Amino acid sequence: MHFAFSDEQLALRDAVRDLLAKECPPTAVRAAWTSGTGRCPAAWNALTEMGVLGVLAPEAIGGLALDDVDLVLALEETGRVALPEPIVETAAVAVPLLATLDDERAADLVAGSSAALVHALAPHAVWADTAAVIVVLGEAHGSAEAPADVELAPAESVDGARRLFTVGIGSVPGSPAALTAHEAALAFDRAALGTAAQLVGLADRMITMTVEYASERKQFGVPIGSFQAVKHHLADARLALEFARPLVYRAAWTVAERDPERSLAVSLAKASASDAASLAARVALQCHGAIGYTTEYDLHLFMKRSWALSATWGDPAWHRARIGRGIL
Amino acid sequence: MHFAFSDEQLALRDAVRDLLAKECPPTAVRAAWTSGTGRCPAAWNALTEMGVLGVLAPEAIGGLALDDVDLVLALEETGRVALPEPIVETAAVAVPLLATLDDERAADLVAGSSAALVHALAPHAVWADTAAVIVVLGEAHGSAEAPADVELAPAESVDGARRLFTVGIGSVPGSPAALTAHEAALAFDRAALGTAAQLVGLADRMITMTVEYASERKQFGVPIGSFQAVKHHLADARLALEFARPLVYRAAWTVAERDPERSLAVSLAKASASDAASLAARVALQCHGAIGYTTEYDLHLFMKRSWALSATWGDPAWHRARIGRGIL
Amino acid sequence: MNLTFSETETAFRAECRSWLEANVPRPALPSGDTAEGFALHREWEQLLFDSRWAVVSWPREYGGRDASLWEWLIFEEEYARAGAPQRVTQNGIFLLAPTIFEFGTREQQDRILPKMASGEEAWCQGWSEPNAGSDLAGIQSRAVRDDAAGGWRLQGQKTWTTRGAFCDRLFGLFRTDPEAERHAGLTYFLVDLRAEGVTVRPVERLDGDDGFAEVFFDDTFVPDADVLGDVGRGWNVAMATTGSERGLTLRAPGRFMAAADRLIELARRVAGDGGADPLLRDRVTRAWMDAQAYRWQTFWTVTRLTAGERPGAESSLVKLFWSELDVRLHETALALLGPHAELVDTEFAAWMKGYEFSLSGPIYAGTNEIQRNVVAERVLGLPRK
Amino acid sequence: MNLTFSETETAFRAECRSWLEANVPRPALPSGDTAEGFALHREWEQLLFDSRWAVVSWPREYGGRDASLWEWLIFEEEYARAGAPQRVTQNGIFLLAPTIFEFGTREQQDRILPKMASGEEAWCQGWSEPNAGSDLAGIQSRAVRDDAAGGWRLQGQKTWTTRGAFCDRLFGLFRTDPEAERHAGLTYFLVDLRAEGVTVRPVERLDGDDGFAEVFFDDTFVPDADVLGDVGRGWNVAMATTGSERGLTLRAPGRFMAAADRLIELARRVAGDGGADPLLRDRVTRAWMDAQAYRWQTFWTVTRLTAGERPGAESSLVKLFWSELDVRLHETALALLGPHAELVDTEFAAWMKGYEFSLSGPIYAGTNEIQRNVVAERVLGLPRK
Repeated sequence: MHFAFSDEQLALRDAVRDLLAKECPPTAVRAAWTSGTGRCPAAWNALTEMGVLGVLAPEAIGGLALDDVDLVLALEETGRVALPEPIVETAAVAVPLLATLDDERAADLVAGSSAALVHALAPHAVWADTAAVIVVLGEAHGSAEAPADVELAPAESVDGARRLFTVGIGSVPGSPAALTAHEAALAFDRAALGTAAQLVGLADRMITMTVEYASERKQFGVPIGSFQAVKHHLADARLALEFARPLVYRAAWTVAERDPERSLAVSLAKASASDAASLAARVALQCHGAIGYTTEYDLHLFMKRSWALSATWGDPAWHRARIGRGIL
Repeated sequence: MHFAFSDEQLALRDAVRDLLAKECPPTAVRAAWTSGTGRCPAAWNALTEMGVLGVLAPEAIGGLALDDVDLVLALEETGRVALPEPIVETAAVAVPLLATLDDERAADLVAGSSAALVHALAPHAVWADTAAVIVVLGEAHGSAEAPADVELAPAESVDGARRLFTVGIGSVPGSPAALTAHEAALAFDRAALGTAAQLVGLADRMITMTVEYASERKQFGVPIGSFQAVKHHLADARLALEFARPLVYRAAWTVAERDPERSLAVSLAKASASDAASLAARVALQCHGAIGYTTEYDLHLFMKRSWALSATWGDPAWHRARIGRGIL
Repeated sequence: MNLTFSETETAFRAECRSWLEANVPRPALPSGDTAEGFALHREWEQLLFDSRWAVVSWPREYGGRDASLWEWLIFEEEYARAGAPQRVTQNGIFLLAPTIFEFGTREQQDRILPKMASGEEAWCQGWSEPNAGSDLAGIQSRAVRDDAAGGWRLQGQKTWTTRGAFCDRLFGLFRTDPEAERHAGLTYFLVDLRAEGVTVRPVERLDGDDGFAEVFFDDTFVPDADVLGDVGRGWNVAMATTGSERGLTLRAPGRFMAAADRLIELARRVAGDGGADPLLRDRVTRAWMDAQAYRWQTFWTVTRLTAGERPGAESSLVKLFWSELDVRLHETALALLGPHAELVDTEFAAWMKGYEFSLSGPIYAGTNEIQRNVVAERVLGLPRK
Repeated sequence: MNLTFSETETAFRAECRSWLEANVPRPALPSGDTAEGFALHREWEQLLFDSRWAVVSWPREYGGRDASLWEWLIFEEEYARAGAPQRVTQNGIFLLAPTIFEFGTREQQDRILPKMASGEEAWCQGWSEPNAGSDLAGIQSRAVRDDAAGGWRLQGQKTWTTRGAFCDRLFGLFRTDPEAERHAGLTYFLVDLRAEGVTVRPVERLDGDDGFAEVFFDDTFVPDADVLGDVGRGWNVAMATTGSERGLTLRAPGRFMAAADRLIELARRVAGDGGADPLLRDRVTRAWMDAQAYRWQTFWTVTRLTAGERPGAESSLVKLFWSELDVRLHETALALLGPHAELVDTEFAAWMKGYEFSLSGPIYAGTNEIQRNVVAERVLGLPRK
């Protein structure tokens, strides 16, 4: 039993963190809200360059041939900055899926094009209009569609950077790269795991910025962070995060190792990370007071991303029900 | 619309409060824990004398011919002192039920004998060994049994004053005073309402004693009640009580008036009062710290009564489900 | 105890309901917290006023109906049930007007109240400042005496003024005695936002609307006629209205009962009659129960107010309850919508907007942390320090 | 990262499991917090010790197996899984022993540790006093120097000493410098409860057992050999053990995993496979999830401890989590039992007793309010005042 990351894994995390601090500050997220694509190309290109998109791809197609444990910390970092990019969809799900199917589009993704996903629990494909491939996942099947073969209808998200599309599957019968039930289930778990990792990053970010604000901001002549009520709100948020994070890392290991407890572990991770992020968002807003309620302040960027991600790829109740079926 | 008690009703409450302060202090409740009957005869006799047992009985059998609104405040007072007596069973349920049925035992009850009740949601008859009549309530039927005709097997409660008995109905076919579905339902609602009133009294008592303790007891050189965490715990308990209490009074009115919303109102009352008492118990113990955890201190008398009453005559989840069936 | 409405009250409800059915705009107006929406809401307010529905509890001479508290509650129930527009005049009607009725001169009452009620003059509140949020006594904006002109000159900044970008006038406290500290030396002013030296900067709210504004005063003149109550007694004057903001008046139960009913409708639509997931059913039921609890607690309180009692620190309990029930109710709606909750361009989008709005509840008008302190100290009597 | 146990660890688990299966008393012993039960538990402790299971992580010379932290966790999982008796030696083993290993002389270690581990000498803690609960620095009991006799004379009172009525010895802090205040001038003493001048008064706990005692000292002599660490440095010495009490050592996840499994069993018994009310199913699932979260967070922490890190203020997070999960878990069991939950003479009675016990979790070893302060100030870095 050794439940820790290797030095190489931590180094990759640090590199991704530095990259994102530079390429995806809050101003870049704001820019995505108003840009044509809703994305942050500078960060995406840098991540491509660093090889992050190919972490799960074999070397033959330009990948790093690493596993989900290597990737999970990078995904957490993308959550921390609310990166407006389909990194989970592409690097965590579509790349390994297409690579397994020997679909040549896997190499395109590793080289920097992007993927979008659709599933009953994530019914809107995010950034689908700029995707090179759209993976449609069913309960026990799935397919990887070319954007030209589907109809995209835009939908607006409360998170202005998330460009959503409903996907109408065209009349193409028997689309290429049909998935088995096993592959579809693995892809779903990877999407849920990647989203959980981002939620952990988001929760951490919201707690950190609230601690900073509460240490500075004064009311009644003292920093508001010295009031016991504010302390206890933040302690509760930190508590939820502290116990969600290892579940996410452990879930990554079960995915990497094809462990028989994988789905149970992923559900534990997604439910806990969603709850932790939702609590962090509530606490952050409450402790900030009115300023957190304006869009001039950055908090809302992270809060709205948390709302959206908590509810997709299975909300906490859905994952608890899946666990319940497994244990009761 | 006039949602308040009359001066007469408040005077009855005050009289009952004074009586119980004298006849049922915590020492009397402790005495009941170790006595043969688990009861508090001095208080019972005084309540009989005052006419409380006959509030809902017609004058012809020695009653006061008043209604459930007149009775509810008295029941709240019995909760406040954790009176170890079948006052709800007798005064709120059996007396009006038997009186309606022209069962002559109603007069005995008004004169000071007691009743016990059994129902699927209150499967143990409390103080049944000293009862003059045992009312067995079904979903749509019921009967009033003589103790001699049933078998009583004792069961032990966490609340040492509550003497529980499982009731084995003997071989007597067609027992006397068979109830209609309507009467059985009314009796159930009255039992749930009376229990809710006691829970409100219990919650109030636990909050009051905790406020007193927290104002006196010092830690770190100041009263613990000056810490924001303690304040907020107690504020939350008070909040739950504040919004439960009117629901209990309103439920009493719907019972008295045979209002069509009666069952909905009773479920609102019982669910809210149970939740308020459970929260008050948790908060009281947490704010007291270790002393509240000993049986030398009085808190446990009220806490354990709350646990027992919250779970009988329908716990909050049961009543919420009943409401859900009504509104959804 | 009698928990039925009288014949008069029932007739009032019927009149109210039929007028609203005939007049509530369909489809619903756009948000009143945008420039275009505000203008449309002003028209609606004028229509309400013309039909004497704008301020039912006010005296007839100012456009009201001399309605009882019960009738006012009935009006609010019907108004919410009808899904009628938000009240962009509410800050004037509910926060300022009670103070004017209590402290204003007859001249002020005659001049200000009718235009306030008709929406001709829209009022915003100027309580908060950058360093005075929940701690109102931290106010730093000041007013300097200008004897020659017969009035005062304002200097400073107010923040979080709801709909400040669209309103005509602002009420708030300014420091008239620079030597005095905290609650002392404050005066209550009524300020024309079109006056010289006023700058209004809209601030975008969580939901994207310009629902807030920052208001800057630079040597802005206010005549003596627009001082409300005595100079230097502003704190005491203001407390009357913060009592209102925190308490009963702004939050009649009708709104939450209507929201709970809409939630039940949503649950039926999402999952069919009685068919919703039992966990969600339970949450919907809780929301409905909360609204009922709020209604009956209100009726309990109103009976006492009707008998002449004044509202006390219990109003903090009321604020805690409605603000937290409102958040839970909207969270339940979002849970029902699942991954569709994030959409803001569908017929269900009002729930996300409502959720965003509900999140302001535990923050504004004294955060819920402050309210819990008030409950603990003033209702329960726990020691302050 | 490798989340599997090694072959050695798996073998250790198997050995442990088979020994427990053969030796755990059936039916379960009566509560160890009563006089009769305590005596039976002492016998069980002796058996554990004789088979080297009492203190697996200790050195072999003191009766242990030099087991790794992982093996200790495995032992605790198996111990809880087997439903083996409560550990009446736990206050000695988990609270005092770490301090003796760190601060005790070789003579003290040799003399005290083996008898502690075998249960021959049962230890209770003497932290709290009437005016020193969560605020330990408020200690008023004092020790006066007796040079002639070569030791100290104790005066004062300790409260809430768990199982104090049945134990042989007590460890705790006494004020040796009457001039010093708060944390200064305290000394850590090891006291024979059979010594002259000691009075032990049992105090009945919520569940009816004499689980507590008050201990009075009146001129009680303690020789210098029973001072632990330096005179006047008692606070620093004690902090090592309160760290243990609040943190990892007392609360291995095995206990909560076993409790969650028993809860699942209860749900099945009450309602049949998968048939329980969906709301209760959800609560049972949450309890199981909490236990899992606790397990993996522990493994995460233990990996760091194994690499040489020392536990920090995060132990407060751990205490918050397990104490609150324990209450929720038992509340869920009581909800499953419904109106039968109050019965204390049925096969299900352990759940009510467990609930009562769980309620002490958020109170003892520093209330959860104190723990949240610690998290806020020392983990998050929020300002103290």
